[in-house]
Amino acid sequence: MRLTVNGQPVETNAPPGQLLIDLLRADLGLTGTKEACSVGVCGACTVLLDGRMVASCLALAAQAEGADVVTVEGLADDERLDPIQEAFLERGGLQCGICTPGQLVAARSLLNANPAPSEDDAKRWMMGNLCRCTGYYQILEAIAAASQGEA
Amino acid sequence: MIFEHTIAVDAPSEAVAHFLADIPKVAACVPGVEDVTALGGDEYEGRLRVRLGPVSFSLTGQAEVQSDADGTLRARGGGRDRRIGAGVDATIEARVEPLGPGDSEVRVTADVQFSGRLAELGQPLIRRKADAMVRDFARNMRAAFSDS
Amino acid sequence: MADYVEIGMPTPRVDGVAKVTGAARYVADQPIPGALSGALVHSTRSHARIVEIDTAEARALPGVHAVITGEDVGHYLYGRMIKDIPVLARGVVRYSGERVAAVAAETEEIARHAADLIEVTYEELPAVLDLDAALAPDAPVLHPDLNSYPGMRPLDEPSNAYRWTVDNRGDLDAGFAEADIIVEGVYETQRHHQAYLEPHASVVSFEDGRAHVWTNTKAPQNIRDDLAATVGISRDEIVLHHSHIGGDFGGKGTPMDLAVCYFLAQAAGRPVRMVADYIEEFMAGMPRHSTRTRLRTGVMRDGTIRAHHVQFFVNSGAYAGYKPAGVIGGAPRAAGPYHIPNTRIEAVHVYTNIVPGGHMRAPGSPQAVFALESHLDEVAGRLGMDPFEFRMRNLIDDGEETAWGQHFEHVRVKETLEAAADAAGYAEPRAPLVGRGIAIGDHGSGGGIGNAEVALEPGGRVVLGTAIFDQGSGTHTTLQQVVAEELRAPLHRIELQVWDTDGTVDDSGIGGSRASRVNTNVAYQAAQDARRKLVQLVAERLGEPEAAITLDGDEIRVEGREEVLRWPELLVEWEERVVGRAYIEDREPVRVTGFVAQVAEVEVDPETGELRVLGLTTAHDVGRVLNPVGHQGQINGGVVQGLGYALMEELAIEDGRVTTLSFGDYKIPTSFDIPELRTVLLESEDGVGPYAIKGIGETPNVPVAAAIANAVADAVGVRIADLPLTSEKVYRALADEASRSSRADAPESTE
Amino acid sequence: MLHDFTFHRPGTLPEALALLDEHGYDARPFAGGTALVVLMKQSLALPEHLVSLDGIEGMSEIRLDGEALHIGALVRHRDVETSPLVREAAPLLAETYGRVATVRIRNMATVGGGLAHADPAQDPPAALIALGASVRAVSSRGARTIAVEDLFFDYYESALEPDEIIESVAVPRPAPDARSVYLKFLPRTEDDYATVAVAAVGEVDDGVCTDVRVALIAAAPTPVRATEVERTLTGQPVTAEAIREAAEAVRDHVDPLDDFRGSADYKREMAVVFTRRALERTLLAEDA
Repeated sequence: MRLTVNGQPVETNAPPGQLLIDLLRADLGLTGTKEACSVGVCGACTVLLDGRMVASCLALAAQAEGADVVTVEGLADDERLDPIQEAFLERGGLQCGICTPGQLVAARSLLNANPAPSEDDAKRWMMGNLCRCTGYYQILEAIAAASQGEA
Repeated sequence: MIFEHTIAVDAPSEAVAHFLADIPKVAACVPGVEDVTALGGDEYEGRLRVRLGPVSFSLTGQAEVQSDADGTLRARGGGRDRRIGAGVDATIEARVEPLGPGDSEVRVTADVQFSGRLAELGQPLIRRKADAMVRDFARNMRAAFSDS
Repeated sequence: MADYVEIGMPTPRVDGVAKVTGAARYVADQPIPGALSGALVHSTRSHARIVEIDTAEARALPGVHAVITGEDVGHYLYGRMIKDIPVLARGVVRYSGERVAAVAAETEEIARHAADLIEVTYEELPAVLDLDAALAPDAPVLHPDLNSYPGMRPLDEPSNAYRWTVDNRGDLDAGFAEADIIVEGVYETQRHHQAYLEPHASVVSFEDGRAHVWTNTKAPQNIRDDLAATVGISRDEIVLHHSHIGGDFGGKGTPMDLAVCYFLAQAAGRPVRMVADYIEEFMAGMPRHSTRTRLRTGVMRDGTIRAHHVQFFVNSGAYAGYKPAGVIGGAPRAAGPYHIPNTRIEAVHVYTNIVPGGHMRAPGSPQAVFALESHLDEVAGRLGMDPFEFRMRNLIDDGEETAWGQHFEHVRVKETLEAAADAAGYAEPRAPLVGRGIAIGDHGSGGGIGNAEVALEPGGRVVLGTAIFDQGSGTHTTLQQVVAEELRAPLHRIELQVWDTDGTVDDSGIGGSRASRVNTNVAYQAAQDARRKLVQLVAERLGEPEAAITLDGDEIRVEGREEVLRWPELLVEWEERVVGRAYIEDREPVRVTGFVAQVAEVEVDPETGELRVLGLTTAHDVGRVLNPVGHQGQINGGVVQGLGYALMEELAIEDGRVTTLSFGDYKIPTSFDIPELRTVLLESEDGVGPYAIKGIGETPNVPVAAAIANAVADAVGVRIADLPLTSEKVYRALADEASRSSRADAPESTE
Repeated sequence: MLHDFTFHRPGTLPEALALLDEHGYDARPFAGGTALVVLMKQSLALPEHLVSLDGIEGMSEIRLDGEALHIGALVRHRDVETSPLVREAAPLLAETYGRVATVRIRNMATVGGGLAHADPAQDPPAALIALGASVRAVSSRGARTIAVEDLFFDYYESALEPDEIIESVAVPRPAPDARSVYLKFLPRTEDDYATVAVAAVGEVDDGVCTDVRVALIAAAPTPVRATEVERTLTGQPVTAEAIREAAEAVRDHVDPLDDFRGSADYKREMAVVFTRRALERTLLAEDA
C-alpha cells in the first residue's frame, strides 16, 4: 500500500491489524505522534489525514491508503518552524510536551479551517486535545497569537 | 458481586423441587447455556454465551451441581473465554419456598467473581444483564412447567 | 534590588524546539533494537490467597520469551520509605489491580494475549474496602507482618492503622471549655489521579555487564537505588538514561513496573519494554489519597478561635510504599496559618484493600485545606460573620506561629488574602444564585540534594550539566537562565547536558517544590565556581594576582592593562576548558512558604444542581519570579487540576475495584471547561536561595475545591462536604434543604 | 497492532453485502472505525473479517429530495454538522451531529456506523427520532426501511441483522414553522457523554400545539421517544403549566442506568427538567 507522509511517498506492507499510529511510530520512526489514552479521547495521537484531523490510535493504517498524512514532524518547513510552533514556544503553550504534537496538529488544522477563530471557536475545536500541564490558557493564547500573525 | 433474585412460580413447591432436581432440564432453562455434558458424579461441563453491551462472551467451563429433594440446588463452578480473556467464577444457591397451595417462589443467591475483561465492565451493566438473565430463566422455567 | 539580565525575563523552554517538532524522545520512543514487550496480569480480587498460578498455556504461546510470577522475583519488598510492596504478589493479593504475573513476548499483542491466558486460582479473604471497615475492631489485618517491613515504625500490635500520630499544643480541653461556640464537621475527599498524559513506561537492556534503564522518573538517582535494592544488585550495576517525561504531578517518583521489567529482561535474555496503558494507570497507578477529616473548633463570639481538633484519616490503600515518607503530610494544613492557641492534630494512615495512594501535587494539602477552609466558613456562618472578616481576624501576622506550631519567615498571608479579595471584587453585590467563596493554602519548598556542573568551553560554549530530568515544570529552563545570568552570557550559548545516573552518585531530583530552593541554588553555585576557576586560570596564565582580574560577561580585564581579553578566545588559545561544579545537601526544615488565596465565583442552577465557575482569582505570595511564562503556566495548570478535583474527577471504586478505566469515564477538564482566571502576584525580596524565590508548582491546586465549595454555599446555602462537588450532590442537598424547610413550615396548619 | 483479520475492500455495495453474507457472524462492516477499533483494541470484539465500506460509491452524499434529506451512511458526522444543506433544511440535525464527542472523532465517525453501534448515549438518534427519520437497511436478501425509533432494542443492540448494513438515512424536512432544540446536559466536561439529552421538534398554531415530537438519549437502554409527552400536548393550548405537567410523563419513558454521569434517580429527574426546558424552547419560544 502507498501513502504520503509529510510530503514523502511511503510504501508499506502494513498487516490489516496495524493501526496508523503504529505505522507512523514503529515502521516510519515518526515518534513525535504520541499514544496516551488509546481510545480516541485525549488527542495526543492527532494527525492530519487528507487535511482533516483524526485520531491515529483509532485509525487502521489501511484507512490511510492513498492518503496524505501530516504529523507533527511535518509542520515545520525544513528548519523554519510553523507559526503555530513558534507561538507555542513563545507563549508557553507547552510544558511536559507529551500532548504538544497533537495540540499543534489540531491547532494547525483549526487555523487552516478558520484563520481567525474566536476564543470560543478555539476552545471548542481544541477540547478534544487534553492537556494536564497548562490548563489550556497559554495554548489558547498561542493560537490567538498565531492567528493574528497569519491573518 | 452478590446477586439475589426471587422468582415466583405458580406451581406447588414439591413440583418445583422436583424440577430443580433435574439438572439438565434446569440447565436448559438458563439463557445462553449450550452443550452441557455430564461428566459423572455431580460434575458437568458446558458453555455459556452471554452478550453484554457490544461484546459477546463465550465462557466454557465446569460446574459441580447438587440438588436435594427438599428443593435446594447448589452449583459451584467457573468458565473462561480464552479468546477475549475473561472469566467468571460463581457459587449459586436456589431454594424453593412454598407460598400457597399452588404457588411457590425460588430464591436465588449468587456470588459471582469476574475476571479479565469482564471485570473491567461496569457493575450496573452487569447487574442489568443478570436481571435480564434471571427474567429469561424464570420465563423458560415457567414454560417448562406448562409443557410438562 | 539586583539588576538582572535573564532572571525575571519571559523565557521560552530550553527543550521547546525538540518538543514542538516531535524530536524529543520519551521512554516509549527510545529505539531499543530487539526489545521484547512486557505485559502484566493484574489481580481481580481485593483480598485473596493465591492458590495457584497456571502459566503453562502462556508459556506455550509462540513468541513468548518469559513468564514470571512472585516466585521468580526474589524476596525483596520495595517502597520509598516503608518497604511493603512486592514486585509481583506473593501468596496473597491485597487489591484489585495488584500485579500478579508478567510476560515478555515478541510483540505487545502476543504479550497481552499470553497474560490473558495465565490462570490464577484465588481463595477469597475478607476484604476491608473503606476506612470504617479497616478500622473496625474485628477487621482483618492486611499486613500481619508489618513490623518486619523496613522503614515501618513498629506497632505494639499489627493494625490497619499503621501510623497514628498526635500533636498537642496548648491545652485543648481548656480551649474548648472557654469557647462560646463549638462547631464540628466531617469532610471527605476522593481518590484523584495525576492524569499526566504519558503513562508509566520502562525499558531494561543488559549490556557490558550492566543494566541500562529508561523509565519516566523525576528522581533518577533514587529510582536507580530503589531498583538496585529491589532486585538485589549494587547500584553501580545500573545506569538510568535520560528521557523526556510526559508529566508527573507527583506520580513519577517510584519504580512502578521497572523491577518487573528488569526481571523479565533477565529471564528472557533480551531487552524488554513495558508501556502501561491507561486502564492500568487508573486501576493500578498511585493516585492522590482519599481522606476523611473530622474537625472540631471552639470560637469566641468575637470570632477568635480558641481550640481546634483535627483528625485526619488517610485511606492509604493496600500499600504505604508509594509515599516518600510512608505517610503524607496535610494534617497540619487542616489547622492552617491561623492563630490558635490550643490544638490537637491527629493523623491516621490506614491500610485498605484498594489501589494504594501515592504522591500528588502538594501531598495531603488539597484534602486538608478542603476540610479546613470549608469548615471555617461553617464556623463563620454560625458566628454570623463574613468568611473574609473571620479569616482576617484569625490569620497569623509575620512573626507568629501557625496553628501547627511552625514559624515561617516573612509571613504575608493576610496581604495575599486581601489582594485576592480585591481583585475578585469579593465584596461587590452578587446576582441571585451567584456566590463567592474564598480559601487559603500554602506550601513550602522542600530540601534535598542537588548537583550541577558549568563548563566553559573554548570558543565560548557553556555546557550546563544537571542530574535533573525535567518532568515538564520547566526546571531546565530556569537552570539555563541562572547560568546565563551569572555568566552574563546569552541564553542560546548555554547548552544543557542532562546526565544519566553515572553523572553523579546522589541527587534528589524534582519534587516537593525543591527546584526553587535546591536546584537554582546549585546551578548558581556551579556558575560561581566556574567564574572563580576561570579567574584562577587567567591569573595563573598571565602571572597576575587573582584580585587584579575582573570578569564581565565574556570580557576579562586585568588591572593595569589596557587590553580587554575574552575568555572564549583565551580558552581556544590555551586549549583549556574550565569546569565549575557544585553539590548541595540542604536538609534544613522549611523556613519560607508561599501563600495562596483564591476567590471562586460560581453560579448554581437550582433545578439541576449544575454549577458553573464564572471566575477564579488566585493570589500568590511569590518572592521573585524567575520566568514569568513558566511561572504563569504552573499557576494555570495547577488551578485547572484543582478545578477537576473540585468538580468532576474521581477514581470511582465499586466492590474495591476501580471502574473509571479510561479518559472517557474519568473526565478531566478540557479547553472548553476552564473558567476566567485572574492571577495576582505579590512579588517580594523574601524568598529562598540567591534570587529570593518561592515554589509555585504545588500551591495553585490546593485551595480550589474549598473556594468553590464555599462559593456554592454562598450562592444557594448548601454545604457539600465531600468531593467532587457534582451537580447531583448539589441537587440532592438543595432537595433535602427544601424538604426540611417545608417540614418546618408545615406544623402550623396541623395545629 | 490489533488481532489478525482479513480486510476486505469491496468496490460496490453488492460485493460488500455478499462478503457479509458469506462470513456471517465472523464479519463486521467497517466504516469510520471509532467504536469498533476501541473494542478490537481491548479484545472485546475479534471479527475475522472486516468489510470496509469506504470505497463504495454513492453512500457519501447528502441530498435534498422532495421533502426529505437523504444522508448516505458513509457521510462523516462533521459533514452533517457543516453541510449548508442540512443547516438549511434541518438545523436541529446539524446542531446535534455537532455535539458528538470532538471534531477529531466527528471527522472519522460515519452516520451509518454511529447508528449501527446503537450506543444509547450517542446524540444523533435524539434528533433523528424527533424529526421522524428512518434508515434504509440493505442486505443481499433485499432492502427494508426501519424508523430510527424502532432501530434499537437494547444496549448496543440494533435491529440490524449481521449481514445487513445501513445504506442511508432519510430525514423528513420539518415544517417551515416548526421549532426545534437539542439540549444536552453535561455537568462534567464538554466532551463527555450526556447525563441526559433531549431533542424536541414542535409546531404551534394560534397558541395550540399542532405537532410535537420528543426524544431522549442516555436515559434508557436505547434512545427513547416520549410518546406520552407528545400525546398530552398535541392539540392542546400551550401554557407553561401544560408543558410542566406533560414533561412529568417522561418519567415513564426513561429507564436510566447508574453511572459516573449520575445515578438513575437523578437522571430520571433531569430527564423531566430537560424535557420541560426543551418543550419551553420549542413551544413557548415566542413568548419567552
